[in-house]
Amino acid sequence: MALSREQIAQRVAQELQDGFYVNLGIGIPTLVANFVPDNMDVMLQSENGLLGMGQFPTEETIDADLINAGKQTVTMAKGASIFDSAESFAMIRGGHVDLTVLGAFEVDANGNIASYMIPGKLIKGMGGAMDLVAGADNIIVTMTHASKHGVSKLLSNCTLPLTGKGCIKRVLTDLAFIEIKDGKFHLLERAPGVSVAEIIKLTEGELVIPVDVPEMQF
Amino acid sequence: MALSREQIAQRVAQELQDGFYVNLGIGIPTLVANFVPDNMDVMLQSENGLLGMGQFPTEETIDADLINAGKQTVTMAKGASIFDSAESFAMIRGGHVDLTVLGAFEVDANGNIASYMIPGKLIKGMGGAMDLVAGADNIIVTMTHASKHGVSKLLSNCTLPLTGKGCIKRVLTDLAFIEIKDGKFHLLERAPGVSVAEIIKLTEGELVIPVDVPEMQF
Amino acid sequence: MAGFDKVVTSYEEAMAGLEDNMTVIAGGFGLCGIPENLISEIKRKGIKGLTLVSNNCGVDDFGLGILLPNRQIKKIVASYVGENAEFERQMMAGELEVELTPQGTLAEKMRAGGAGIPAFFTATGFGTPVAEGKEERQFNGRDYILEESITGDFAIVKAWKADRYGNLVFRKTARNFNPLAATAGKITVVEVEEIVEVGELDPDQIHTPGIYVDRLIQGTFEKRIEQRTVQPSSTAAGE
Amino acid sequence: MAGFDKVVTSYEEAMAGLEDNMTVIAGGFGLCGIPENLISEIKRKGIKGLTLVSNNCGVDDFGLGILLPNRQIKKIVASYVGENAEFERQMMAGELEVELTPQGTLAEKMRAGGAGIPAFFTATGFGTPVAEGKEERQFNGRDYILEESITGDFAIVKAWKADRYGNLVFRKTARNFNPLAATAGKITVVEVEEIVEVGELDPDQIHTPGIYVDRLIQGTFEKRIEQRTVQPSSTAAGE
Repeated sequence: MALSREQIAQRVAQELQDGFYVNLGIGIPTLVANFVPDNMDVMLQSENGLLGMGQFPTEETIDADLINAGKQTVTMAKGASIFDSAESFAMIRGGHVDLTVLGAFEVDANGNIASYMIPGKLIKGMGGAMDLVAGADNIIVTMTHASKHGVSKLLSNCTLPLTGKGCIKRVLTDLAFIEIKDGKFHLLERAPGVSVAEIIKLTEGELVIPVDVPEMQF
Repeated sequence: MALSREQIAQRVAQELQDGFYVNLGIGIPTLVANFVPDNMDVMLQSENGLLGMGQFPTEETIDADLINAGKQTVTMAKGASIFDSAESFAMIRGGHVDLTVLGAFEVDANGNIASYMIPGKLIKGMGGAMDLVAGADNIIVTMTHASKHGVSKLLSNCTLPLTGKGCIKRVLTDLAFIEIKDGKFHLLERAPGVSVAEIIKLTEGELVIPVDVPEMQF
Repeated sequence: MAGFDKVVTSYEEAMAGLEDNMTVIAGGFGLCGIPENLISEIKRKGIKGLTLVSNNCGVDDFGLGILLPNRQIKKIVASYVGENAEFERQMMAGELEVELTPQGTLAEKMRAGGAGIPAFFTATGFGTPVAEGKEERQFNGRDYILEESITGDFAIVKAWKADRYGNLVFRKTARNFNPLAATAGKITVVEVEEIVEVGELDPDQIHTPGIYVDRLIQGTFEKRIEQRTVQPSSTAAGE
Repeated sequence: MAGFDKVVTSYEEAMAGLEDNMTVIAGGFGLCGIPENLISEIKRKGIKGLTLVSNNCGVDDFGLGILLPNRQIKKIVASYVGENAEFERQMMAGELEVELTPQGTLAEKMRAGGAGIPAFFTATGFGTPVAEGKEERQFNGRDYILEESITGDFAIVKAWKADRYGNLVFRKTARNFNPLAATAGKITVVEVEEIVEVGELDPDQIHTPGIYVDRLIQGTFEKRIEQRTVQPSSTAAGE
């Protein structure tokens, strides 16, 4: 069965390591913070200028001067630091963030990503997404494998305007965990109960399938 | 008579304005701080990362962590701020310093300056001088008009490697205050008791002499 | 000390000299750390044809959004816009020019503008619509594009505390673009919650040295929250 | 919390992995704010063929100068050198390569290296020997040259205080190049006067976030003064 949003976040969280500085995008990526394994510490970077993002505040501790990149009120974790936007993106662009998790509309077999703009629809802007995909070595894209109408989001070539070129190496969808290498999608794992045939059907780009495709473990 | 080092500094100090942020080079420029007019406030920028340099410390207040760009122990004036070297040169390069005063070996009629290197002699480096001359709009160069052997330092073309190109507009020597404009030196003032003839003799570059050349007032 | 005293006592004085068709760089991220009252003064003055450089454009009735109804903004350079209906209408109708710029590139453009760096290379935006018309170049086998810096006729900034010399301290994530905007204005105007005497701020802990600040005014702030997210008090106890 | 605890307890551990022919970026200006003990450890290890990036090269018997007698330095990138005799001898004899770089350009190169900016334009050095071999370009009628960024295999940094996560605070002008160096090392090693518990430093007042720091050690420092200038105690009274 296709993974729920929570399960996608849970699988991504398995890629965390103790001591990782992590930037989580809006949506499913945000949920990853709820699945950080016990006895493991990660620090969340929020690109508006906060390293060490904590939980949401209570009504009593809410502070208009303390928000995350999604403009939500947050708190600071112990050991947090605050900095300006240039420093924040120096951190991101300079490759100092260990893992970036973000959503996308489409990803293609060359590692291109489209995530910010659908021509003809209202364009709200890329925010920090272009900087994040250009700056990070270690990115996981989370998204549904295909649209509700069964149109694949893992393409041979992105159809929408790109957020970044050749920068995506790993994609976790509701159906599969996939690596992008040598211009091809490589199937690493499948969601529990999802068949390889189903994944093949919903992957438009070239898909390399190993002899054994293990189910994800939770 | 030719100006003393102190008199050069004193004349430069007349160009100060209340509220000026000023960077003073090593040597004669440093002395300018001693002649800031009463009822006028200037803040001294030291390019190693201090805005608001104070006097030298006493034996009791000396602090190895607080030095100026000449590596001398200093103090902080009231309202001082500390920053890193990139921020310090952002200030300088971005044109935020109101007046820069520095020494030179040679200046030419095109506003070129040579101040850091004499080929064949030990090269110690340009320090912040190249950044200062490139970044400031308002620079006064202080130097002796000619060498001890009577060789002019105000040339049609610098002979030494340049510190900066086309960036010097005003020079104060022990003999004259000179503006550089349209590829020529323009004599503005002469030192008390120094004749125009003497200045002509010791100026190799083209010198424009107005009908009246006032003596400097102290 | 008069020479370094940046304090002005009215918003009219604070924004004196702002004229039609000027470029204004504004600090703030969303509604956090925005120079609320300086924006209101721009609205009051009725200045038109402005080019605004700001990460966002406020909401319908707060922040830079309040400059939309009277069509005061000609163009906005931002990374994320469209949190309000009037903005959308003007953009769709071609009445408002929008130059989308990646957030980190926008921050770096402001910093570069203030620092006398006319242009820099960045990987951000390579191969995307942002790269159109820009020089591309490889360094060490990676692709980059050339981005030019931004300066403004005015920069409007919100800080937390300042001394009279304009030395600034920001508070929490209200810092964001403010220190960068402060460096990039020909005239930089700062409004703060509190002005302290010179000497009260620790020189080691000043975020923006007063050299960047031209005018300083103390204001009162609504500090509206855009996405109020809270957890119940009880679950937070174990944090 | 182990994952973010950057503290190591020996200088050997602090500089583990440093090998011959590596590039080391060092903080400090003159002898102020230099990582004294990390430099001593490099001397002790006997590493050779180093490329050093530092504003200065110390004096004969202190700072980076102590790496000269055993010919540990192959090349130095600096803005001002030659405060010591052995340096002069090696440079004149062609045993030591010196790449003179304007101070502000050097600072910006380090910052750019840490910030993923491969190159930037600056007016500094245009028309001078520094511009040789570099691209020249006009922006808005002014001349600039293109300068490339610097990164190092190691960065060695001296801060005042740190928490165990590597959040750093610098003191007075000992800050100088240190925060920039900290961003530009593949491995950044920091020595400090005091390590405090996590949570003791005000998040608004951290100069270098711990994300840039790989190893942290507490040391004791000589803090030698290069130009000891004082005024008599009496004249200072009226200050």
